[in-house]
Amino acid sequence: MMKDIAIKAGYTLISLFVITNYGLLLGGTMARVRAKVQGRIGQPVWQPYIDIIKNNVLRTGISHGVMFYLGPVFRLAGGLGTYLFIPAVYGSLVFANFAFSGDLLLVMYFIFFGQLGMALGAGQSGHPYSPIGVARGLAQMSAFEVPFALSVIAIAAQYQTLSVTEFVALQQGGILNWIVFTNPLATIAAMISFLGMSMGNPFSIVIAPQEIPIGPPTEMQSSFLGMLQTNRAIFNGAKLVLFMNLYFGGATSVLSMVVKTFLIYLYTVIVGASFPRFRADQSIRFFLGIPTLIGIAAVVVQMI
Amino acid sequence: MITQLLIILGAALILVGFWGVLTRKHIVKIIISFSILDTGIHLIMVGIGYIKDGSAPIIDQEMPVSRLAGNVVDPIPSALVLTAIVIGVAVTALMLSYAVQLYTFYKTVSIEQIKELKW
Amino acid sequence: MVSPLYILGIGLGIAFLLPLFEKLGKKIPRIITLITLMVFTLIAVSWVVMISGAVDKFPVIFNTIGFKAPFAISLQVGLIEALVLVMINTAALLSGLFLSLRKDSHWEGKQIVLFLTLVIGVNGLVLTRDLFNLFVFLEIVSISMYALIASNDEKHAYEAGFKYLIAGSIASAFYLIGVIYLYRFTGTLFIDQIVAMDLAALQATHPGLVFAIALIMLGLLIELKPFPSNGWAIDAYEASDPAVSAMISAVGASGVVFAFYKISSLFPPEMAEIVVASGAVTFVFSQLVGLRQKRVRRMLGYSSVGQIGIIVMIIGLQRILKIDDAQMIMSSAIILLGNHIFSKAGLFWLSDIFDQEQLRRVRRRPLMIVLFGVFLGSLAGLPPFPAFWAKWRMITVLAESDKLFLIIIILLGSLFEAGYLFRWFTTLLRDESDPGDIHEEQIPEDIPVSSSQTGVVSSTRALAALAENAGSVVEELPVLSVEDPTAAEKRNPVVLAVVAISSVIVIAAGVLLGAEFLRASNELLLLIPVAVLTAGILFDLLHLPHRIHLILAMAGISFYSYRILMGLDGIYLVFGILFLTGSLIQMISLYVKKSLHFGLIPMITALILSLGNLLISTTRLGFFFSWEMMTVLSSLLILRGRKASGAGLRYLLFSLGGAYSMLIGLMLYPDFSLLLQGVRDVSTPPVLAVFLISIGAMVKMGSLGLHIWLPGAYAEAENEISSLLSSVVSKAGLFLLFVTSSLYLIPLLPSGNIPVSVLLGWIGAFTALAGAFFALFQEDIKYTLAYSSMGQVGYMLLAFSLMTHLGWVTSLYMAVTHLLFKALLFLAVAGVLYRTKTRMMYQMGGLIKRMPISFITVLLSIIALSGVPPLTGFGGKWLLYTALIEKGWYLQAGVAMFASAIAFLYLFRLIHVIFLGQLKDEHRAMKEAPIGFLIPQVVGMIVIMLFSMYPSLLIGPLQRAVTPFFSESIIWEGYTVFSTLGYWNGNAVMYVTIGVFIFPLAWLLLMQRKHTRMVEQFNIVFAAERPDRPETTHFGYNFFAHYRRALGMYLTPWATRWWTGVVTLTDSLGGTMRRIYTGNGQTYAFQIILYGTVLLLLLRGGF
Amino acid sequence: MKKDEMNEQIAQIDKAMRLGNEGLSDDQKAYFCDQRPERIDPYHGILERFANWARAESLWILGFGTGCGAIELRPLMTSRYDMYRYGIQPRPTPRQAGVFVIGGYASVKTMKRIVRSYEQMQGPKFVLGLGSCTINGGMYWDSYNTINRLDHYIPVDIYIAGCMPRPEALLAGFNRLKEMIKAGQCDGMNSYAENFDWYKKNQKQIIKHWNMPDYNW
Amino acid sequence: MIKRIIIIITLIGLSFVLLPLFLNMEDAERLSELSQTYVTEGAEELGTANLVTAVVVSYRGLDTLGEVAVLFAATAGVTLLLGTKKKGGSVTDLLEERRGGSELLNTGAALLFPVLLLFGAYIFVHGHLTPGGGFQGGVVIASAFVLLLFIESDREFSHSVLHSLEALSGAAYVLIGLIGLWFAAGFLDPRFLPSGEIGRLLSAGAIPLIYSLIGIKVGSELIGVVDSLRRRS
Repeated sequence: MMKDIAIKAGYTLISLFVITNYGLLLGGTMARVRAKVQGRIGQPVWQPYIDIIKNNVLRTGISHGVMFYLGPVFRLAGGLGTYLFIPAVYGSLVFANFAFSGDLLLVMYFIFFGQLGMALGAGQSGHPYSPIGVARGLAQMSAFEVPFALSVIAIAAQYQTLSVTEFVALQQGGILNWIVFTNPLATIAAMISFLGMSMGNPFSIVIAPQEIPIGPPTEMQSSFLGMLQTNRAIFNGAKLVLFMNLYFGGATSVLSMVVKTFLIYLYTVIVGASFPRFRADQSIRFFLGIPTLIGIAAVVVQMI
Repeated sequence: MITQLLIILGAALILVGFWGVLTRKHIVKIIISFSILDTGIHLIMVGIGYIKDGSAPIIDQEMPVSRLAGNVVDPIPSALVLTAIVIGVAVTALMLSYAVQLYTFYKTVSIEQIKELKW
Repeated sequence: MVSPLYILGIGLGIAFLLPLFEKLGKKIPRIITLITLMVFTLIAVSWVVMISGAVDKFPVIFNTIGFKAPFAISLQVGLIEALVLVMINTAALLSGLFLSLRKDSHWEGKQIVLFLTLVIGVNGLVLTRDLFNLFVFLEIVSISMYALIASNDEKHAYEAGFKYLIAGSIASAFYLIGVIYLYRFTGTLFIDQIVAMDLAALQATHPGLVFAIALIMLGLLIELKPFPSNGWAIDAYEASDPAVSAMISAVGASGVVFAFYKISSLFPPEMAEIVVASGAVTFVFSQLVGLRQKRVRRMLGYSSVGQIGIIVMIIGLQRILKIDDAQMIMSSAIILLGNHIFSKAGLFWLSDIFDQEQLRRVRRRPLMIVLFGVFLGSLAGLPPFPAFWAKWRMITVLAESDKLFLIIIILLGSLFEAGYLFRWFTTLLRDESDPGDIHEEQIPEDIPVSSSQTGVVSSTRALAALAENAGSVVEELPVLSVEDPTAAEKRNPVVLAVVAISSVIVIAAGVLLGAEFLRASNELLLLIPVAVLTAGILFDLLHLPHRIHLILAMAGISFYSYRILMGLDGIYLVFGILFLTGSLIQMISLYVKKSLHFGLIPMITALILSLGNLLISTTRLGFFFSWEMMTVLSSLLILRGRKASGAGLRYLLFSLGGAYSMLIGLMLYPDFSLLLQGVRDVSTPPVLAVFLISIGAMVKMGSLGLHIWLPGAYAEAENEISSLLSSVVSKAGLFLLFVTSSLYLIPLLPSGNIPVSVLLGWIGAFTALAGAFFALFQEDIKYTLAYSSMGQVGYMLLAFSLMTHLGWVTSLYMAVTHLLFKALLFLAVAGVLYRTKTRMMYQMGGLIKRMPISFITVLLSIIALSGVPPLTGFGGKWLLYTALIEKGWYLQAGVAMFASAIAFLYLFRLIHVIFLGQLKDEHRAMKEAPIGFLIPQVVGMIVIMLFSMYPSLLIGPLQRAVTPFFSESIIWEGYTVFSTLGYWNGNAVMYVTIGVFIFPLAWLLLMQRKHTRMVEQFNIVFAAERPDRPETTHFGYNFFAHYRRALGMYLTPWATRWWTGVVTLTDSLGGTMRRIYTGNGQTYAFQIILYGTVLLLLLRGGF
Repeated sequence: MKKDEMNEQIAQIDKAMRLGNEGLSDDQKAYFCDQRPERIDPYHGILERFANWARAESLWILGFGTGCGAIELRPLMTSRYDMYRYGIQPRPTPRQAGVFVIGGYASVKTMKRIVRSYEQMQGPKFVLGLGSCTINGGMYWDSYNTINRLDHYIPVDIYIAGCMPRPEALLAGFNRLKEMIKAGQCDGMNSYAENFDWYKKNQKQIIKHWNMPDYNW
Repeated sequence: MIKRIIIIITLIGLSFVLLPLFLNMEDAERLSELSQTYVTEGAEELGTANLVTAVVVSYRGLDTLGEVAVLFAATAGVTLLLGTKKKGGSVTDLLEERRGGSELLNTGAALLFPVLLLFGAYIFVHGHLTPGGGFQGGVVIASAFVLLLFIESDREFSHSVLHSLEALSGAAYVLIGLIGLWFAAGFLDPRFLPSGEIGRLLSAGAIPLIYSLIGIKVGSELIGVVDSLRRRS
């Protein structure tokens, strides 16, 4: 029993280590990609590491209270948890994580865990811009949840399961088994909401850097900020893995995971680099418009 | 025949009474109309009590007890009409008192101007 | 046995002698009259006692002169006569007492004489069996009334009296003509003899016979004030001295009603039908017109007319129905009559006391409130008052004879009546600061908001015209802004005692009747709430200390719960725990209150017990009784709120409407009692019944479209009560759905296989969404919570309507967990409100440092409520979506997911705006909430954590409760629950969450161990400036402004507008209707004649 | 008894560590933290060197243009100069920034903001004086409304002379700053804490309406 | 005008409906069973010559008691309405001044007054023998007093006398009724006194007594009514 737990803990650490580094490098790479799009050289690929280290070794820090202190913890816990409830690589013991604790619904709702904690931490800072950012973020979130939820319902209806592992298993055996091909409507809806989820342009109003200086984390600094940056990498990785699992056949090896998630992320970066920013109400209306209709169409297709 | 006559007469008086109640504006005229109405009713009552060729149900030399049956009118309607008349008088008295009071308060005898209570 | 002739003889003798007695002393006539009335009452009581000992020996006929009946006038005493006389004479005695005891009483001389002749006349009306003698007594009664109206020496009294005279004269003319012709046709005036004749055969020889009877009927009917020819009567009620109005309404009208009953045995069936129609029309339209009325006495007049109308209707009905039914329904008429006599008299008296004391409000006068409540409740037919039982019996009989339309008429009229009566009540109860309606959304002066941004979803805006009217009901009474000390001098407790006797009679009669009705089904236990309420109110009146009372009450409820829960199982047990245990824990918070809160504990206790009674009732009557008790008590509790008059009224009306709708449904589907016992598929119910029952349930649950009572009621009630209502009482609707579940499987449309439950499911889904959306834009915290409850209950409805094992487990699971979260939230918020004294969220802020425990409670509950893992709320969401997808309700699942995302938004706002952000100056010295609030919170949190760690603790029993109905759909493997779609291991999730939480926390503690400085609230970067005021730095107002900009236009309060429209329409209909009351006596005369003509024409079958 | 004495001592020390915040009215004092800034010792040895490397390679500028020179900061973000490749990037809030670029002359008006922003940055923090004005007032040296020597008010790590200095000069300045950081020469944060009273006195001479706490945490 | 037409239509409708009552009402050929009994046995049972009186006072005695009560209540009502302490003020000041009676009237009235009193008393005392009775007699007596008022409109009648007469006669009537209940067959049974020989003044049991009491009562009540109306005007 103890041995099992120890092995599981070991596997978890490996899995987390891989996803953290992958997430950070992915972030750095994508910054490079963005720079290339803009005709620059851009920051070093490892710049995220340096930033995190720097933030963690700052000498001072300020705290606005317990929730402020715990906010980043919640956030990171949310990121880690989300990742840990998703099987990252199909068939791999190491990367199976804690997928046995719950299915897709758990993952979808666990995303809120971190967001709530962060929002609370930001709230306690007492800075008015933090809640403004949070309000925008939450509003946008509630809007992009709709097409995503519909998409998930559609594929759950299609495959009669909610287990992520099961989804991946059902998509094995050829590229045409991927949900992106078996259920393109659901995939489109989900991929549009993924843009919102990754909060890049055009859905970056949450952190509008000058209007409400960076939004929720306005008051975050030092280790708090470092933790948020770490989470960003992990959480990003988790989301990518989730979408990969749901729509793009999952991964049977770390390599295929890297390739697939890279491509998915690239898609958001390219979209982000090409579009200006929506206002909060505009993005709400956007998500509740066409993407939702696509989602409904995906569901309706399953009903008939 | 007499019954029919009395009833028609009574009905006519009733209608006249109703007509007066419904169209006269003057309170006292309305009260008089009620009296006419009452009279009509009483006539009908008396008419209904009539028995062909009957006389008053009073025993005297001409009408000994043995002859009573079949030769006198019905005493019951007579009794009833007696009561009805008295009641009519009582109501009329009360109405008149009301008329007096209404006049002192409203300074009018027109029923159309006494309508402060409504809805 | 005392001869009834003594009543008439001695009574008249004393009446004749009264003027002489007056010469002996001013007060002597009063005393003698009162003694006489008491003797009358005692005689009547002695009859009742004798008759109930030997029913079969009665009725007894008493002859005058010494000749047998047709030859001399005779009187009859039977049970019904004796009962009616007991009621009438008691009411007369009380009236006499009232008249002589009230302040500045001028009851003397001719008034007493006329009072006595009136009573004697009514006694004669009841007793006599001779048609012409009836006329004489009718005239005694009428003339006494004509004259008594004038005893109020005002011009309006004379006007009214004269109109009354005109109408009465026409009526007696009709009657007299009828009598004489009847004599002509039958040769007798003795009613029994005429009844014994073969009237149909007689009709053949005398074609006028039916018209003779019709004229008699008409004469009496007009005296009974049928709509629309009753303006004169209402004028009289309004203008005369209230005590006289009480006599006219209670005593006079009752006598005539009885006379009408007596001659009703002459009616041929078609005439009886006309009478039924006339009564029904009178009942409904009088109440409708009453809705618009603002002058209290006139309003009571409309009510009287309506009440008499329903009795007239019954009198007509008993001629039509089968003999057994006729007796049943007649008994309900007698009950209604008694109910009317005592309550209406009581109300007239109270209105007089109001005038005397120049009162406007009764909020600080507990006894007055109780009296008002009793009388209004009994008039409106609320349980446990006699009228409730009477109406129940009536409706049962009507349902058995398939007279659905009449049932609807009765209930509609009752609803109208409850509407205006309780509008009056709420106005009286209203606090000085209460604007009548729910108050408007407040816009802070320091935050500029363009007008287009506010009010879009303010459901408080367009609210019902009812509440609007509530503001003006008593404006015409003397204005006395605050009850000033001189008012105390004007008080006259002796008079109140007289009124109180009347109310005691009503209550006692109600309880006795209840016992009678419930004994049949062995459900006497259901009367416990009434007993508890009465005892509790008495305790309160005697100033029993609050806390002792509370402890007593809680001990009582615990004992009751123990007894009840032992006998329950399955779903019943789940709801039992929900209702009883849930409430009991919340009652702890009442401990915070120190001083006496009049009526609070009795009503809460009774409410909880009524909820419990829902579970153990086995018949329709028992269930409906408990349901109504619950409704009434909860609306009374809401009314305790300082600004709750509008909300309470709306709640009451909606609940009553729902209850009535449910009642009709139950009547349409007599197998209900079997449903309650868990037997399914008894017979196919009519679709209408299904709809009506579900409407009853959905009103209680505040489903979309029927929800507009909800926000105000939950928000404006006192905090503890809001908590109880939203977390416990709203589940009563769910309970109703569960016990009637098999109904919802029938097809929605005659052809087709879509069951009704699909419709319910959609309603549930959209309720969830709408509730969340409405909650999103509220500034008032209690409104937020109220709408939140609405949304959550919507989920339960959705899950219930799935009609699958998983769906039901979900629904129950959500019911239990919602009880926990919502109770915690409301309690925590109650603590906050208790300290901050404001309900506007943006006026709070930064309270986390002042109220950390409350913060933790709110945090836990919002995590749970929004369904975020690892807490137990996620279980509900997981079950819900799994169940929905399993069933194939994909779009509903989408709606539910959207709703849950929105819920997350308002919940965050709730916690943020209250507890985070900037602390306001005025809250700087604030303390944590009182311990009484905290104890239930801590208990609740422990339970939440327990269920989160071990979901099987909760799901397991629920699963077992549902298993008898459906086959199992989820299985357990260790801590993991498997559905056909997915799985969830609450235990593992908890551990993983703790793990991933501890890891960064340790990291942070390690890295930040150095110089992390705790700073104060203004130590924020503020574009290189410093914040000026906490108010301007706290982002709380119009928090989701962008959401409003994006979707606000879809949030138009359609439901509110619709219901406002309904109310306005009804109101203006009433307004138009009452235009017929022109005030012109001549027009009234014309109306009477026209009415008579029309009735006669109808009888003739047209021209 | 002993415990009381100890408590008293602690209270006294605590009081000494607190600032007067005389600029604030009594009811406003509770809004602000009144702690005095303290000197915080660096790590030792390789740890500090590693930390300094990281600090140098990740320079986050406070994007607060205090003067006309700020215009020269913008080109650094463009493709032509691309400061990102040096690990330099702008941050919108002082909480997250490490480098404060004083963009030219500091007027009396902006001085207050500069002080506030500087104090709100987390240490170690660096100040880069841009243009001659920050050194001696430049062409505004005798203006009634500008201050002449920036380092009388906050510790400055490096000046870039010129009016205005070109972006290339800025880049050079940044690179020089990096080197200095790596060498552990930039400890303005501690010197500000150590000479806090002196700096405060100077600041208050300039800023007459001092409506904020003495140290803006 | 429209109003009148509607009224006419309504009244026509009413009479139309009630035509079966008004038309084809032939004279009855014989008495109803009930009246037949009254007529054939009334005289024997009660000893009254006037059978209407038999019906009024005994067979339907309760009606008569009620009738007395009606009149009594009406009198009380009139007194209540037109009593002295009223808010509305007097009508007198609104009317033109009244003149006194003419010489002819004065003399005639003075002559007639005692005759009328006597006549009234005669009528009610002989109620059981001849047409007429208590009510008629009472009215005649009252008319005598009305005549007095014609002469002298300010004449005061003693209210206490009127009230006492009214009250005592009423009470005595009821007492007689009760005596009937106690000592004879039933309430208002006049047969506790010997019925005597038909046609004699002292016959028909207590009927003459009852009628006398009624006469006194009605007379004093009507005087009271007229007096009240006069006082207000």
